[in-house]
Amino acid sequence: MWLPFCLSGPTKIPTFGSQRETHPPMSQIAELQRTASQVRRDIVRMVSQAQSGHPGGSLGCADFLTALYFHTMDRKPGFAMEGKDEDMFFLSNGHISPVWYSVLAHSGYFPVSELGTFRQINSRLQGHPTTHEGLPGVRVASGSLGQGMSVAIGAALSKRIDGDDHMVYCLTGDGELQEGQVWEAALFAAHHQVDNLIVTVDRNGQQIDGSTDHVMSLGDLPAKWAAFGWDVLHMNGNDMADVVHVLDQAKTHAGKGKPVVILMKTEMGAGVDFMMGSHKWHGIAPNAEQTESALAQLTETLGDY
Amino acid sequence: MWLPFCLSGPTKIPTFGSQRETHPPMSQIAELQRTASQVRRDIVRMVSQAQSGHPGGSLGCADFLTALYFHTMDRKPGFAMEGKDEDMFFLSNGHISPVWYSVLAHSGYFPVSELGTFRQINSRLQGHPTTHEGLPGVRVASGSLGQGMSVAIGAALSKRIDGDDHMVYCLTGDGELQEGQVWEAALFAAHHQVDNLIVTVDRNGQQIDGSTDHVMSLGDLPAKWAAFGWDVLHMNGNDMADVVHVLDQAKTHAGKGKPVVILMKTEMGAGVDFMMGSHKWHGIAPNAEQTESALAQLTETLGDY
Amino acid sequence: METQTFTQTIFGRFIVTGKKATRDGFGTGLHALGSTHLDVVALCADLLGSLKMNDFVNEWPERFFQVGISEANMMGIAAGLATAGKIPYTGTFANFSTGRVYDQIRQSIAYSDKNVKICASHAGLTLGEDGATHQILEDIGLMKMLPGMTVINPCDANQTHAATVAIADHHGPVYLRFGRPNWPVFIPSDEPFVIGKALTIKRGEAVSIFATGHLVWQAMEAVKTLEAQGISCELINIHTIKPLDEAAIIESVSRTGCAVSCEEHNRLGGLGDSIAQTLARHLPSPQEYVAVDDTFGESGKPEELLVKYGLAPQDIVQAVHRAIKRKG
Amino acid sequence: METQTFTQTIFGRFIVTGKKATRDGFGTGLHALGSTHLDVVALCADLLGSLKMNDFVNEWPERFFQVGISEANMMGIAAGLATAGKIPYTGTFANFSTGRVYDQIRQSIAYSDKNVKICASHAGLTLGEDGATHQILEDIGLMKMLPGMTVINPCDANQTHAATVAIADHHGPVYLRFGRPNWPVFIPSDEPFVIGKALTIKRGEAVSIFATGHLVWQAMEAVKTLEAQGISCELINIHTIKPLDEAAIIESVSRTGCAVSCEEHNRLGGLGDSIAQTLARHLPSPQEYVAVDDTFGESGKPEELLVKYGLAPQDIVQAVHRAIKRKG
Ligand SMILES: Cc1ncc(C[n+]2csc(CCOP(=O)(O)OP(=O)(O)O)c2C)c(N)n1
Ligand SMILES: Cc1ncc(C[n+]2csc(CCOP(=O)(O)OP(=O)(O)O)c2C)c(N)n1
Ligand SMILES: [Mg+2]
Ligand SMILES: [Mg+2]
Repeated sequence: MWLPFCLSGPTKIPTFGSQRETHPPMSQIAELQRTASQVRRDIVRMVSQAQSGHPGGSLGCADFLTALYFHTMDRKPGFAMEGKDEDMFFLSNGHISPVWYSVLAHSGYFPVSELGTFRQINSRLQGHPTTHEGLPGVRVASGSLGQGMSVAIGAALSKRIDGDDHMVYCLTGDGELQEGQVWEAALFAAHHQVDNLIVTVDRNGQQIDGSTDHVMSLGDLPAKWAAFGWDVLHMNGNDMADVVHVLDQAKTHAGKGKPVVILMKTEMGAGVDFMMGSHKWHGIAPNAEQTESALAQLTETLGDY
Repeated sequence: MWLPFCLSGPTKIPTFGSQRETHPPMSQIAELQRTASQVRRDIVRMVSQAQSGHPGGSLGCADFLTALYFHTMDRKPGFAMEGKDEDMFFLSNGHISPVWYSVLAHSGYFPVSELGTFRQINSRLQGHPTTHEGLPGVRVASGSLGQGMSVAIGAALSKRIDGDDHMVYCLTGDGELQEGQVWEAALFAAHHQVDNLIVTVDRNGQQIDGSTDHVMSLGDLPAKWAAFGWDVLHMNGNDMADVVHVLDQAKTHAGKGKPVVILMKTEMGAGVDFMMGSHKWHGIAPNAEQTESALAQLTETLGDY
Repeated sequence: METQTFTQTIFGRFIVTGKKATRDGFGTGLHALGSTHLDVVALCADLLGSLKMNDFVNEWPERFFQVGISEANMMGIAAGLATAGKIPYTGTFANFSTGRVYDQIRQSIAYSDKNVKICASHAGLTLGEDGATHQILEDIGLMKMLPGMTVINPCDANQTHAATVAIADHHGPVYLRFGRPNWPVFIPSDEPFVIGKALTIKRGEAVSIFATGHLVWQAMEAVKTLEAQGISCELINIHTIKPLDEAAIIESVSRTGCAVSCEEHNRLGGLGDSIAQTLARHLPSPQEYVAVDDTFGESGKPEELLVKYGLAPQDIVQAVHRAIKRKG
Repeated sequence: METQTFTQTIFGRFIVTGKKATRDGFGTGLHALGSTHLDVVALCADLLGSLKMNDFVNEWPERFFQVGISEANMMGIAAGLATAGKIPYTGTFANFSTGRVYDQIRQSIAYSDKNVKICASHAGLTLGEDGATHQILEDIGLMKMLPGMTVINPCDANQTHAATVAIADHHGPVYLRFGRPNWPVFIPSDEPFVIGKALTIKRGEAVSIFATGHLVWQAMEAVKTLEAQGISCELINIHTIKPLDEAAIIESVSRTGCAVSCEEHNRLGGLGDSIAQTLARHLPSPQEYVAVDDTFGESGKPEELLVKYGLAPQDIVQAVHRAIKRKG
């Protein structure tokens, strides 16, 4: 069960129409959930070990990134920076690097054991993702917010020039939407009909100083994207079945002259009870006791790094 | 007669409801038109004399700025940077400095004769407006687009702190709305209920490289502002009666918890036949012959500088 | 203990009294201004806790504006508030206080001569684990190139507090740079902060060490070693990079004959280059740079990074040896 | 006529062949790349005509992207295009190519090592009447502080054309700076452009003049005067500010004993400071700056502004006299 997330303005229930796909089999969903559980353990352990990093948004996006890499994206073996003839993903809200690193490692881009180097000196797993140390899977640095969508658009344009019909995906935070560059990119993508691009917004309603409503309200967010000319979908980002379904759905919306945005309702800290329900765990590390408590809530499914 | 300007999406006819004011007497409109005619002459002569500058947007906004300074704004004699206990105006699209300089001079901020120094070395009338040379009437530099609305918001907040119930006005270009900072400011003003602010957009549909539709479409602009939480009004910026009317109207929309934006339809180059109908006269100066032809179309009403 | 005793002996009134982050000094300074300067207002771009602005915000909520994650807008709003007579203090990380908003500062604040105080935390490598996207090493250079901008980088929490307070009474735009980690506190809490006036930590004959920000402490550690080696060092704290105290620099180098500049900044464009220019124009002398060697930083603990990127006391010791060796 | 004859005699192969804007050289260079480099794509932020990009756009419309007035977005899109293997050339004014988008360039391009060519017109005072909001005098400094960035400021239309072409075959981010006004053309059209290799315009003994961009011509005019006064000048065109040809600078000053740097830029942070750093670290020597003295510009005609802000040939002549006088 999920509800479209809409802070104000009319509630839009997305209708999927004739192109609606059948849901993937439950076995696949369960498999993805198992992976996501391990990803969550990795996140907690990485941030705990480094005693710094951003567990809140990472946990919230664990289901989405797991589904994206293990179900949705058409990826080629190995890693080529240029991403020709495969789908590409750009993480704009770079602070949730832990979730991405875990998913990348489990996807085979680099050894899972390397997760233990997160945020330590001489590591390829920088606090915020970067190409600078040559970590496979990462195509651009992020961390300073608001830039990733523009980069994703560039990659999408390149695919268009090259006649490559693969997709480009991008994830942004919701607080991040307060950066004007996001709306520059939104205008551009609509004007240039960049319809091989699917942007997902992590609509957890939280940022550093409090809820987005409190800090700088995004108001009627679906209306904003619609007014900027985007095709707007909704997703419950912590319901794996819905994630898989809406991602499948989104692909069928591509190629129709409009860029696609998925407003993904998540819970910051999802999966760890004491990290949920507020903005507090945006960017702090759990102590030993908290780590233990968190891990007790997350089944080890693929083996800890 | 005027039509609300709406490039795409549903046409919204503004309804003025119970607070509708009566139109000002025709004599006042005629007086303002006379002033605007002189302002247009000044613009043409300044740009022609300097052989550089931006006549197109300046001519299009001549009626608006004339009405704003001679009808709408509550101004104090002299010039105080801080603008306490008076209305304040910020020009964000600084390239249309000629129209502002002319209106400022005729409003008494500095000698009309100084218009003859426009864009010349050692002048206070810089190519783009600035406080740097101490020109009375100007409160912040502009020219690099997209910044003025934020500054106007700051002034409006200050008035709120000080319990000063005067208004803050701001003019922006429409191409200028492609700058992300504008949407940062839009989000802020709605969130903080900056309702002592009236922003006008010069919706001439043109920018340097062509029409806004061609260069980077603004799509459904009323919907964008509405989705960002603003109270949206429409105006025919080249119909003095409508300008005066909608400016009066806008004031009655202030103080109601929402920032107010007026989408002002204008014609780039308005008043000079060969400068209208395209983007071509955004930023070039007329030669001697063209200057003569332009001036022949504009009655000298207050005496040339 | 040893350090303290030594410091007491050698550095006169500069005695280590504890450890505190420079941003804490900003937080207390801003809070102090709240009651003395009613025109001071504060803005923050979703980093209240990091900037230590909470005390001010809690006591004067009506003089605080949360702008969310929109730094460009914050700079414009600050300019507008200043236009109307307020003294706005903006708060965000150093990267987002400068590079992110350079054009906004340039036009709406510097060129417009607005009385805005741009207060920037988490400058340099010592922010640590967040890594290079956040570790700006160019901000001094960015801000010093703006005509009319005052650029200040205090060396400890006390000096940051004093600078935060002092700039309120200076009319004009100011860039105030400070950092994240706990750091030794050794400037007396009653030491007056004079904008543009270099602060001599210790007199000496063989070399002039000019240090700013966190590197002042590193230089003090280096001087301890050097003096033990019998090298008499002059150590000057250049807390104000602009306007630069050229007279103090020239006077010192005219006696010592060589210079070492120390900063948590790229070797290009920072304090070192300001000193090099001063010397090139007035007193050409050997100068050695202790600075990041034109590379990006990375994640790690502050102390580890200072070592890896050549900003440790030992690097200053070596730079001093090189500088002295190069003297005529 | 006289100038040309003189130039022919004194400056060897550097003969004035006419006047053309450096941006024209960019336009023709970009157009030439269109057919030789199929991965070259172009982006512009609503300034096509000013950037002289029309020939490229008309011939390869599918390789051009109009981004409207959103420079930050343009830099990000360019980074994305480069990621996927394209060689993007971005075009807007120098101010909006650098200060407006510093953080975007820093993170998405420089730190990410993207092969983006940031092409910037209307740099410096000589854009003229638009005034200070547009006349950036800090862009060299901004871009040179970014690790891995190549910074090029050619001196005439031919050199700009050659540089535009040359950077396509250099992997990595490049900042290419050029200007608005018509300007003497004196670099032979077949002169190879070697990134990072200073170009000696004239050998001499008494002083090393290092000039970049439009100031190379001003320096040539100055040298004419100085040689007539019997002063033997070495004139070196530093078209690449980063990586700096330190060897050429040191070699020259080691012979002449003093330096004069000439640039259409703030005195702080530009070419002069790069040279001062090089000399301070290797060969301390008297250096005089010909640069804008840390002020904003203003509206006016290019030539008037060059005189008012101290960038005229006469200013270089005086700087040379001062530098020579200061020699040991
Ligand atoms: C340009 C920029 N400004 C400020 C920051 C500091 N910062 C890091 S994360 C964050 C909050 C982001 O909110 P959101 O996008 O909602 O992510 P969430 O907290 O939900 O993970 C901020 C302000 C930054 N990284 N970049
Ligand atoms: C940040 C920035 N980018 C680019 C420019 C160059 N520029 C000046 S005016 C203009 C077009 C503005 O369009 P619009 O706002 O519609 O004004 P109009 O042409 O209608 O007067 C551009 C791109 C600028 N001044 N500032
Ligand atoms: Mg969030
Ligand atoms: Mg327009």
